[in-house]
Amino acid sequence: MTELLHFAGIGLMIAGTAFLAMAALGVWRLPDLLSRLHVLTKADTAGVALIALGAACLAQSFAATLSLLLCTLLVALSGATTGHLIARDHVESASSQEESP
Amino acid sequence: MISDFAFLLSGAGLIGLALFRLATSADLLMRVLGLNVLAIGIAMVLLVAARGAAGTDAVPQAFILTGIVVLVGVTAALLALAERVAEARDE
Amino acid sequence: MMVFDAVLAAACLVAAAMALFARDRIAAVAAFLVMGLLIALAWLRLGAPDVALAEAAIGAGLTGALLLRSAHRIPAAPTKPLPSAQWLGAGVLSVAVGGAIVWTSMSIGAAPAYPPLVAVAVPESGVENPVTAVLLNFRAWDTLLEIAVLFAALAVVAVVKPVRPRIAPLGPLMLPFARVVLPLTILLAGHLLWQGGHAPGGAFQAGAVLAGGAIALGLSGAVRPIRWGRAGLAWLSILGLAAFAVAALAAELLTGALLGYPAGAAKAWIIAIESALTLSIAATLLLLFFGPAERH
Amino acid sequence: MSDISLIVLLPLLAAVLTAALPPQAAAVGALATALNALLAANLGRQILQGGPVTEAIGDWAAPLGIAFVADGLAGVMLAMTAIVGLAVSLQAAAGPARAGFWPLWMATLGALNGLFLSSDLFNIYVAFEILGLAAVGLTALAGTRAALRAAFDYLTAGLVGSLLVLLGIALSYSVTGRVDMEAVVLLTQSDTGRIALALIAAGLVVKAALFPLHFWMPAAHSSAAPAASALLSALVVKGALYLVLRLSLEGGAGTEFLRNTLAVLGAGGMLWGAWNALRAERLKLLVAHSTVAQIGLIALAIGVAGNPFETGLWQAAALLMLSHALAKAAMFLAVGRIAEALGHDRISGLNREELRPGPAEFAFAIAAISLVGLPPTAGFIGKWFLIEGLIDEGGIHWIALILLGTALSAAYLSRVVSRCLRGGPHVAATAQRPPWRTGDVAALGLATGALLLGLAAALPITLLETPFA
Repeated sequence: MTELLHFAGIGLMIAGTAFLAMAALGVWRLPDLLSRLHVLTKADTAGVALIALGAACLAQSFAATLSLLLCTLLVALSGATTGHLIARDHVESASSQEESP
Repeated sequence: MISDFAFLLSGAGLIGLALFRLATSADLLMRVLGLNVLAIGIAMVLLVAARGAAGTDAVPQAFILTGIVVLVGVTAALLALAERVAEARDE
Repeated sequence: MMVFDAVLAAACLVAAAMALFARDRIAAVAAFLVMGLLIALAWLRLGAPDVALAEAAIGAGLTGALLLRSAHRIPAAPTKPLPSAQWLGAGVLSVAVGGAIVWTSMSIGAAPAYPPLVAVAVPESGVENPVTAVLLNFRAWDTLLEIAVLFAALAVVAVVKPVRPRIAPLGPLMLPFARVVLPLTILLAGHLLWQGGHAPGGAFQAGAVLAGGAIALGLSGAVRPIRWGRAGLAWLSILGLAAFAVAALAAELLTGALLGYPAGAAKAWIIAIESALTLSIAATLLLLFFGPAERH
Repeated sequence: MSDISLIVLLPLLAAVLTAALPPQAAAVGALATALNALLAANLGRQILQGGPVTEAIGDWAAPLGIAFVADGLAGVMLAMTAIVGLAVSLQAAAGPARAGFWPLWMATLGALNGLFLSSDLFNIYVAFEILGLAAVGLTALAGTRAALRAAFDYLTAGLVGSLLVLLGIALSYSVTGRVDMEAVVLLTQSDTGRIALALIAAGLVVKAALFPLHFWMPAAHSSAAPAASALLSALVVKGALYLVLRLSLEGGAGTEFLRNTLAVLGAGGMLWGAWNALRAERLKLLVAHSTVAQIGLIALAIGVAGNPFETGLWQAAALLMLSHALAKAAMFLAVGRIAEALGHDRISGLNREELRPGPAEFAFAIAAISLVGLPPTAGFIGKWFLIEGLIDEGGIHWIALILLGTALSAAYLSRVVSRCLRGGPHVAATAQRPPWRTGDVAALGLATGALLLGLAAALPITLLETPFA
């Protein structure tokens, strides 16, 4: 059981890292702000969640799992909020630019 | 050991970079950034020296913690002054 | 792990170079923030989790917030071409200082005098985390002066009276954001404060987290700590220095030594002082960000 | 509670109180300065009677804990701070209240007292940061564009200085494994240790505004308000000079390389400052450049004093610091009053027919006499002490330099004094004396103090001769 959790943890962490790497690649290669934001917010949150889950499997303690859960929650929340704010700001400034000239 | 050496080089490099920037830039924001990087470099050098077989010496850790808090206070004062200097220039 | 450390050490340098030589100011600040997080990771690798927490919360977090606040308000200096002698001189100076540091640190010095002393003294200090023991017992005078530094910084900002940061409302996200962040911040700060006695954490990290949460909420327009609480915050901000100084003298009355806590009660004294410091540090950092006084 | 605990904590508590209760700030601040003077006097008495007083904070022995050591040098520095502080508080309490002055001044006082008493390098670094921030706040109080810009440059230079000190302390830890004063003598024993010491000294040179790293100082000291300028010029730069002297004392023969460098820089500063003071057009700027010259003289005195384990010549440097503090504070306070009465501080405009010289001009003249070093002032005793010792050691070229610096200081100060004290046909018959103000009392009191200290110089010299810890 412990061994199984260990391997599961490592696998989850690798998957999470892959997600994060994908997010980084997306930010680097994608052309405009909105699509970058799109890949960043989703892959980022998923990546951190997977890594936290993996770490919880490795740690195998309730207290650690609780704080990892908290971390994931905070990352998800702040990621979503900042993503929303950046997008809103972008849309608003774009529309105001269209109107002004 | 090799890890410590890498961090030592990084710390010395941070100090060098910061000193170079402070000596060549007249930009107020860059000076603030340079001073912060300088402090971090010093902390890195100190922390590498604090490494021992039995773990990291607690006293230099406390020094660095104190240094971080001192630096945020000074940075806030520097930025407030820089903002006012810029504003006075506009008037 | 060696490879990881080497990459991390190099990444810190690259991020610093990007911060210091970026053309765009926001990019410079962003690179500085990235460097702060990498540095926090480096502190962790160097066996200093207390410092890592403080670096992430204060060094990267609050300093980053301050820099972002000010970046667009401080216009770039007109770039004048510098004489090449100055470039050369600066380069020589930097390389010389950097080289001297590496040489000095590489040569074998005396073994640190502190670890054996700390090992003997920690059981008497009232706390188990040696860093907290150093900060609030063995060298509490350093910490008291450090609080005085924050006080002096706030006094300078009060004299300078910078412009208040612009509040940009979060829109429909405001309420849910505040509902989650506010309790989490308080929970986390309390946890860090309590944990400081036996594990990484303490008043500075807790105060910084509290201030960080309050700044986020203040900037989002979710709550207005500044509008209703400036006077209260001002009182809180000076509470730390006052309480610490009074405690130092009170301890001398009881035990005959400045900052010498009564035997057996050290833990209670430390926790009481740390609680006052947490609130005070949070209030001070908040006021350093938003400005302590209304401008006339 | 011991005097040492009270003298370091009372100013900090007063800083909190003055910040919390702005209407009562002047009363609280003046009271705290008076108490501070009493404590300093009592501490000096204890040192005279029983030798150095020490205190281990929290009963933790150094190097883990921090120890306060009040020896003769620390006692003289505390007394210097207390006397100048009394005059400045008097002037500020009577003058127009500027919000923010008192907390900053009290923080300065607390930091200086802590700095002079501490025997731990890292603790001294933290005290320097309080001092630096509070001094910058005092500069910025004037609120003008020039003052704000000078304050920013001051803070930047001060921070570079204190970070160099911190870097030296970090290397000191890496070489000797400790950062208390005991580390200094260990540092002098190896090349790597000397690098650490040199970095600390370089940082202090910036903070003390010693030539050629004084570039930030004249603007800061001349654009601040008079009471603030007096504090900055008389006391704040002394913090760094004190530590330089302390390092020289602790290191003994091993810090000879620092003293040699210091002597050369000091000589350069003395001449460069005097040259700029001769060319200055504004009175405050002249006084600020004169500070550059006088800091050069003090650094020169520390530099040529030789191994402090063998000769007592370093006491001359301490005496010069004391006399400069009194005279320069008196001078800045007097300049503040002169500028207030005239509405400007152009030197060419000091000649005026409608106003007779008042007490401020008189105070300036006495302070100038002490700065030049004419008998019987304290400045004279310090220079005499130094030159006498140098004759014994055959340092003729240093004596020539000191005399040249003295002649130059007489030249630039007489530019002011000759205009201030004009009488006879140059003054209209209807001319009036400016009315007395409290500021005049403070300036005149300090100037008289500098004068009388020359007669009572036995007291500080006895204090300095108590064996240093």
